[in-house]
Amino acid sequence: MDGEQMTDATLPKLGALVDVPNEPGAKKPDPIVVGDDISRQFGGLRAVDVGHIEIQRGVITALIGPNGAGKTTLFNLLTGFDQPDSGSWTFNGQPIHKVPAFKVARRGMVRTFQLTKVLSKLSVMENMRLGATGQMGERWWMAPFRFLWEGQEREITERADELLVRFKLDAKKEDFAGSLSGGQRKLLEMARALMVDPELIMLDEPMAGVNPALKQSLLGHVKSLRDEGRTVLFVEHDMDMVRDISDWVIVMAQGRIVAEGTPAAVMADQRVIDAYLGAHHDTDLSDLDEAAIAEQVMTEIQEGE
Amino acid sequence: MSDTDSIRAAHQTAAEGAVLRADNVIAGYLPGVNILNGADLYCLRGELVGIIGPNGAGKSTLLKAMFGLVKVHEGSVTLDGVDVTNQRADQLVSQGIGFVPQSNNVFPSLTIEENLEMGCYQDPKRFTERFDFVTDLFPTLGERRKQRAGSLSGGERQMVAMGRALMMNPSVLLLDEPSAGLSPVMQDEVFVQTRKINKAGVSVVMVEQNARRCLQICDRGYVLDQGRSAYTGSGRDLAGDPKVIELYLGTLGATG
Amino acid sequence: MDLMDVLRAALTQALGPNAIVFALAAIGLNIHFGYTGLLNFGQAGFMSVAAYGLAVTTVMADLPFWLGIVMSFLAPILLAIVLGVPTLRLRADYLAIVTIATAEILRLIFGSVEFKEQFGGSNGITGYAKTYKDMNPYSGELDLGILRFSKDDLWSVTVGWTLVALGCLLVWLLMRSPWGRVLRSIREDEDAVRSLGKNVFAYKMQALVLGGMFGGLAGLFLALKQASVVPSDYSTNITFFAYTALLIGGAARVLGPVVGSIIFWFLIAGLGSIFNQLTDGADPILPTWLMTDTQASLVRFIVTGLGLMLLMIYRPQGIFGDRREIAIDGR
Amino acid sequence: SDDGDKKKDDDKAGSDTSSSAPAPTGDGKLVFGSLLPATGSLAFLGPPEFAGVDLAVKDINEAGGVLGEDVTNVKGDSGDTDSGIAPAETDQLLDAGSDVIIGAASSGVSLTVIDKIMSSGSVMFSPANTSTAFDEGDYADPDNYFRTAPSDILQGAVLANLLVQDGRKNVAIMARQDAYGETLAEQVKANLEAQGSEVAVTVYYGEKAQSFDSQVAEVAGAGADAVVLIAFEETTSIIPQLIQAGVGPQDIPTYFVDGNTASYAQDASAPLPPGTLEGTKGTIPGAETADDFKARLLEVDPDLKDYAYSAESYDAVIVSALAAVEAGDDSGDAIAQHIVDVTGGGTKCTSFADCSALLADGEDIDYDGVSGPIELGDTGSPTAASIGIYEYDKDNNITPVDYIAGQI
Amino acid sequence: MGLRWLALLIAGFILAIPTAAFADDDPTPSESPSESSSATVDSTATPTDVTTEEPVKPSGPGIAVTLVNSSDKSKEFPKGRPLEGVTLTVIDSSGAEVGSAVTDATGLAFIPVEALDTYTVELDEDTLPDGINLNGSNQSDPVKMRLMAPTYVDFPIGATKGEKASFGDKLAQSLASGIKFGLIVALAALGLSLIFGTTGLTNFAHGELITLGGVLTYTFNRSVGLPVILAGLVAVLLSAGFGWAQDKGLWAPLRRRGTGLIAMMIVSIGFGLFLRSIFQYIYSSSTKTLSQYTTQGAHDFGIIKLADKEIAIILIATVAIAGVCVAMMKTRMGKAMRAVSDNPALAASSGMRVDSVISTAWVLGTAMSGLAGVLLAVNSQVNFLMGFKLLLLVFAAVTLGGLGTIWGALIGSMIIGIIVEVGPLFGVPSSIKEVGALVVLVLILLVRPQGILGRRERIG
Ligand SMILES: Nc1ncnc2c1ncn2[C@@H]1O[C@H](COP(=O)(O)OP(=O)(O)OP(=O)(O)O)[C@@H](O)[C@H]1O
Ligand SMILES: Nc1ncnc2c1ncn2[C@@H]1O[C@H](COP(=O)(O)OP(=O)(O)OP(=O)(O)O)[C@@H](O)[C@H]1O
Ligand SMILES: [Mg+2]
Ligand SMILES: [Mg+2]
Repeated sequence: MDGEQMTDATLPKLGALVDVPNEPGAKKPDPIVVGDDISRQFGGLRAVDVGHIEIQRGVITALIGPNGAGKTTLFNLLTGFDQPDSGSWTFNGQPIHKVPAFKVARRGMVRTFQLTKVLSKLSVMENMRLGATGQMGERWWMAPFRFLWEGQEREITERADELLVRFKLDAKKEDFAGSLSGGQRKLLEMARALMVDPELIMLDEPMAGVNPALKQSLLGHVKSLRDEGRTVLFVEHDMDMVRDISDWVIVMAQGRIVAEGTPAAVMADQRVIDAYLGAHHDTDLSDLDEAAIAEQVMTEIQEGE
Repeated sequence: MSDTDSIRAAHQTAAEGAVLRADNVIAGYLPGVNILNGADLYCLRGELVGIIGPNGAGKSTLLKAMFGLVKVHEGSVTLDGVDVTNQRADQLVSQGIGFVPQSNNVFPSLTIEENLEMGCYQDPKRFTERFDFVTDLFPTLGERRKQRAGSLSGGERQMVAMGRALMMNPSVLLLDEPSAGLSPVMQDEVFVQTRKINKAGVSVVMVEQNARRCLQICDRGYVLDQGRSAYTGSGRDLAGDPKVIELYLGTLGATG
Repeated sequence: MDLMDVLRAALTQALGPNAIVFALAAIGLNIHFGYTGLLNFGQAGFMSVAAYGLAVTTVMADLPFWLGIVMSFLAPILLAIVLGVPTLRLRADYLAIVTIATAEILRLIFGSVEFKEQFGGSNGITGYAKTYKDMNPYSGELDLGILRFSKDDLWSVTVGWTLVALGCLLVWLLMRSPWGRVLRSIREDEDAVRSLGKNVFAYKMQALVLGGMFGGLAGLFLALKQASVVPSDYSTNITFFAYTALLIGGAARVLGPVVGSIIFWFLIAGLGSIFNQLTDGADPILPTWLMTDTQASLVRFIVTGLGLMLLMIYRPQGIFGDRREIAIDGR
Repeated sequence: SDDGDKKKDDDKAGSDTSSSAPAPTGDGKLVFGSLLPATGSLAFLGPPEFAGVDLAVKDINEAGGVLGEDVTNVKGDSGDTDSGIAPAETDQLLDAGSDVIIGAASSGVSLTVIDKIMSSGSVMFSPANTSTAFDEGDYADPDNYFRTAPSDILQGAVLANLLVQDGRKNVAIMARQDAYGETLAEQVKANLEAQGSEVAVTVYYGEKAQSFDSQVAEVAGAGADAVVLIAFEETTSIIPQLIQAGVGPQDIPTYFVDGNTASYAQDASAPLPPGTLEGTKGTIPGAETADDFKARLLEVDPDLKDYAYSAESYDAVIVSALAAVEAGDDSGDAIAQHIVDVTGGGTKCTSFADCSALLADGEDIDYDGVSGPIELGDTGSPTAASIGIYEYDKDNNITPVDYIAGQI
Repeated sequence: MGLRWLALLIAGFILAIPTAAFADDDPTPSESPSESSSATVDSTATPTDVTTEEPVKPSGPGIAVTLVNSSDKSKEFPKGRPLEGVTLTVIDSSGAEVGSAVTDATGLAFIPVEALDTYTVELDEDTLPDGINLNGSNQSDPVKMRLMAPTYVDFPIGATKGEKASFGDKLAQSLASGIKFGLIVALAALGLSLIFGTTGLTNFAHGELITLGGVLTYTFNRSVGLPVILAGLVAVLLSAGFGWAQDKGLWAPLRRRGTGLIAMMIVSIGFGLFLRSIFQYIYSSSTKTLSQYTTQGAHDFGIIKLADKEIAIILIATVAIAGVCVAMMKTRMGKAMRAVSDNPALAASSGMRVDSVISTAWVLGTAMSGLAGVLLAVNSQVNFLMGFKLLLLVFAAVTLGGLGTIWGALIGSMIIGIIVEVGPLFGVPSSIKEVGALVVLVLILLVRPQGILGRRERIG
């Protein structure tokens, strides 16, 4: 799908997806990930129960769904951090459902964590450098000889510097990552994943807790990833962002995929609105009748007595 | 300089009689590195105050400083006119302040029920009554009451954290990004409920990155940057201020 | 009281073979715990297999000395692998208990009557160190007034400090490299490292083997300088003391373990000597109702225990450590 | 002290002659270092040993010292093998110019320092090592290691003989698993079997064992007609458990060894109820610790409760001093060459004053000490010794019944 | 807390009964001495007895043989009867005869020898009385003579072996010991687990807290003169006080400084060394005995034998453990402890006084360990290392069950206790019987890395 470059990067890149039906488990023309019958149970709870899933290559796919729908668990399964009760999936046509997590990442499928995992006692810069793959200095037999990896290290540092500027973390470069604020950790988590230079990047609520202004500027970066030919799969509860950058949306609820389609189509789906978006979601809460609230409060207080 | 001084003076006059106020707070985690550089904030009785600002501005630090979890080097925190600077958190709780931290806000090895129980630790008798209220709000929590919080999804945890705060009966509630990680419908629910609680007489100070929503419901907002309050005003004013939009709110979704 | 004697006793121990044994063991622990976060409380086990590797090969199997040396290098590697394959996925505190248990199992087996034929029972094994002694190039003792080594110790000290220096150099080279960075990251959060495509298990194993080899080196050196291998030398206490030395110096610092061991032995020997003098003789300086000479030798342990507590209270990062790193600790 | 008293890489010649003394290499001052247990699990053995050394030093100096100088005594703590402090303490003792190191008590500890001491040119003289390891392998050669305690071979023989004599046909042995317990248990077992008795079971317990239940159960289940308990101070834990299991000393005749044949009377440090041990027998190497010797020990250390190895310690010091007198030299190597000589063949004498007077007259002496006749063999260990047999009365005090001399 | 007092009362009662029954001045408590032993003890014909009457006590180097019938087959020669008139010959190593003798009325024959050498003794079977047979060779093993006194050689006549206990009996008995030991370990393990479960601290000084219970009991029993039960009570109380004091004096200041857990763990290593040395300083290194219950005999309950004090130990431990477990599960404090261990800052934010919760854990934990020490002291006397020796097993127990879980500590302890005691029956050398438990620990953790009751953490 590399040949297909959109001229206007801000427009959703429907291209190949234009013919794909808006239905759960829809077949895509050029899927990078294909999964079948993936299920994971915790005690009596079926957290993930996905019949068929395909992620199109080279586009931005959003995975949305209510809390506890199984999105993170699906991420865990796909990337080898958790073992499924059943199911198989492929990445680039190769089965990876029994492959350990680090090998999945090496093949180019990298994920971030919803509850951030920064390496507290390493500096922000070291966190970034760690992300880079194929470092010669990471092999023990080369490690003692600085001249072998010096050059590569310099390149990595340059790349990290660029990313840090973009994520507004450059001022914190030499600080311990453990001293970052909640939002900064999210940012570092994402920036570090980008250092891996992955083919498919899976972001688990990357923008939760990120300042809106910064969020906006980062969306441009995510889009440019797509334009470089990378695939992005992200979980997000911010519908503005989903609407703005995703080309395709998959909706999960209670472990299953319940809807799929273009952002506009999915968000118009009444079931999605009911279960996920809520009636108010496009209204200004300050417009809600204050009197109504007050009334409600009154009745509740009365009920309580 | 005189400009900021006069603003501060005006702020201080307005703060008279506030239920919770922080004056010129200087605080930090490590010796020699101050995160808050003279932050001011007040919250009148029954008011809902929102704080927004860039990442790393010191919003969480300000809440923690007011709640006695970060040491205040200079300045003062007063509750109902009484100086409570650097008081132990549990003492503040018994004086009626409730706090929901931004991260690590559940007890992972306790079940949901036990987590909520901890919410009314100082007043266990109210448990059943409040528990019903919270599970009404977040039905998932009721269904999974025996599940350990450590195995919950991100959003479910957030519900537990919020629920724990709702178990208390505080007169002042400090919320650090209560909506983060929640689905849109739940986010709205949290905002509406916060407003409701507030209407019922609880003063609320809330930090949010869902800035637009936050400014929509709050009576007054602060924009915190680099450890001090950069702008204050009513929610609507701030949401409309082009400077604030450019620097802190962005345009995404503004027109949608 | 002769302060000169005290100083000499303290210095000679601080720079002597005992400090070297601890320094080597603590360098290994530094790699395990300081850098990688592997809470290995079984360093004594690595020491014992190396020592027994040498002794069993040369004495029980009657093979050449050099083959014994080779064996004592291979044994800790083998132990690291055998121990690591199943246990490296354990959480830090579980790993601590399993390693203690393993070291104790080894020590008990080495000392048991049932395996006396193979390991010499609790008497241990002697009679393998001749080749090492014969290589001694020195013909006399070293006496600098405040420092005195016998001919044998002088040879051991030369060999030992050379090993320590080489070890430190290696650790320094490794830990400033990306490889060292991966280890330190694993210490912080394994899953994060895994998600970035690093084979956490392999790195942990490498760290376990490398640190275990230093432990083995400590055991080998102990066996050579002492010329006897006795199972009770390898009890958990020695691991505890090596940790003490490491933390005195400061974990995750290249020279931390070395400086820590020197200080540890300086204190132990110095205190021993002071209190010995205070209670010695027919009319001791300290009255006997307060302290007998038997009790005097306990005082250094009391003081060591106290000292360790005070050090951790007032300087939890050790001599070299970074205060900021400690402050980050999340709990 | 200075460095002149250590003769280095000089192969020792035969150790038997006292002829043509070479020029003295010592510094003229004979210094004893005692490397005995003050801390650790063997610390209970320390006090009598320290007292023995102190008393001997006192006697020597009262008799005019060695080579015209008073001898001195430096104390060190051997700890146990666990604490690992013995090597460091040894360094200190050597530093202090010790020509003879008295110690260590435990065979295990001795093994950790023997090479260090021998190669420093000092003498290592243990009052209490009973392991056979010191007569084997590397240490079989005449060298700088000596001991006054007879190796376990003799005690094993005496104890086994006592059992056979008492008509015990099926014996259970419970022993501490360490250098001491293992060898002694093996010796007893070998002798018992050779002499026609059977050994029902031999159980060992670890030095650090916390519970003895399973060992006791094994002894109780063996159907033995006698129990041999080879233990140190943990005896006070084991005996009650044996009683619980129905195989206490009053149920089945019990035999002790030198490690635990001590007083358990009400005024002892670890008393057992009166009557518990009545009739139990035990063996301790060494001739009778004469009452006046005990009295003199008490002068040195009034708190002394036990006397185990005090005589051996005393003799180790006296023998070394006599050897120095005979050599006319206080260096360790010189002393080592004369030690065997002063203990055998010649005019018998029994005190330092007498012996040194004889030596001054140019006579060859044969020192017989408080611990027995003391004839050291080529390996530096006693070739003859006597073992005392003791029996407990109803107050748990021991009284000697017999002394049996034997050759090793 | 209330439950423990109850436990102590019950136990005190139980201990008090046997005190009256077997006063300590009665040192022969065993009710049923085994057959074989009584035979030997009661035998009127033991050689030692006889020689005191007979003037012909052999002396000097030589071989002595005493022949006594141990078989009960023959009516004419009852068991224990000396055999007279049997000829014995001593042969030296070259095969030459040294001498021979005939047994006298006491069954004794003595053949003096000149040199201390190796000899063999031969019994002339023809001279044995009719109906009496040798159980084995009529020639002894070569005997190396070392003594300047008679060397005795024995020829077995009739059965010599006593009855061995059956495997089932042994198993039952070791199970009982294992349960008793396991319960003591469990008390200590619960104490450790409480402290770990509240503070996250792996307390390497915990062994000394056990010892503390023991040495305090000893002090109040021997030095102050209280009865053991009272002394034990005081010891538990003082242990609790010590727990409070050490938290206030050491751990609380460390927490206030924000000291990390690892640093605290090292502090505990130092603290342990410190306490251990202090104990040795004060109490010296010998094993001390309590004044009561030291030599209490056992009752025979069919397949197992237990002394009253053992029953009391089992009961007290069970009651105390049950009390603590219930309290931990049911009370607010129990949950507060887990909450504090999860997240102290959040616990404070919920209105808990973190310091007092932790303090409670220390008080309770140290008291439990102290109680373990008291029971251990009653069971196997007092030594300054008694707790330190137990520490590894306590750790193993806590880990095996799953760190920080109360039930886990309990289950782990029982497994450890039983394996330690039963292991030797299944081939674990008894000198290293702890190895069995440690190996099981390692094996179980391989299958369940989080311990038996531990839970896995969620990722992501
Ligand atoms: N280890 C576990 N043990 C028990 N239940 C679990 C575990 N992990 C996840 N669950 C449950 O599985 C369900 C799916 O969780 P998951 O984290 O995948 O949700 P999510 O879609 O990512 O939700 P959110 O948007 O809130 O992050 C949740 O209800 C959660 O409680
Ligand atoms: N534990 C800590 N130690 C040291 N510095 C810290 C610590 N926590 C936060 N900081 C620093 O303090 C500053 C403010 O952090 P704070 O958490 O208050 O930010 P915030 O405004 O809440 O940001 P966000 O919106 O991302 O949560 C940041 O620069 C951060 O790096
Ligand atoms: Mg999620
Ligand atoms: Mg924040």
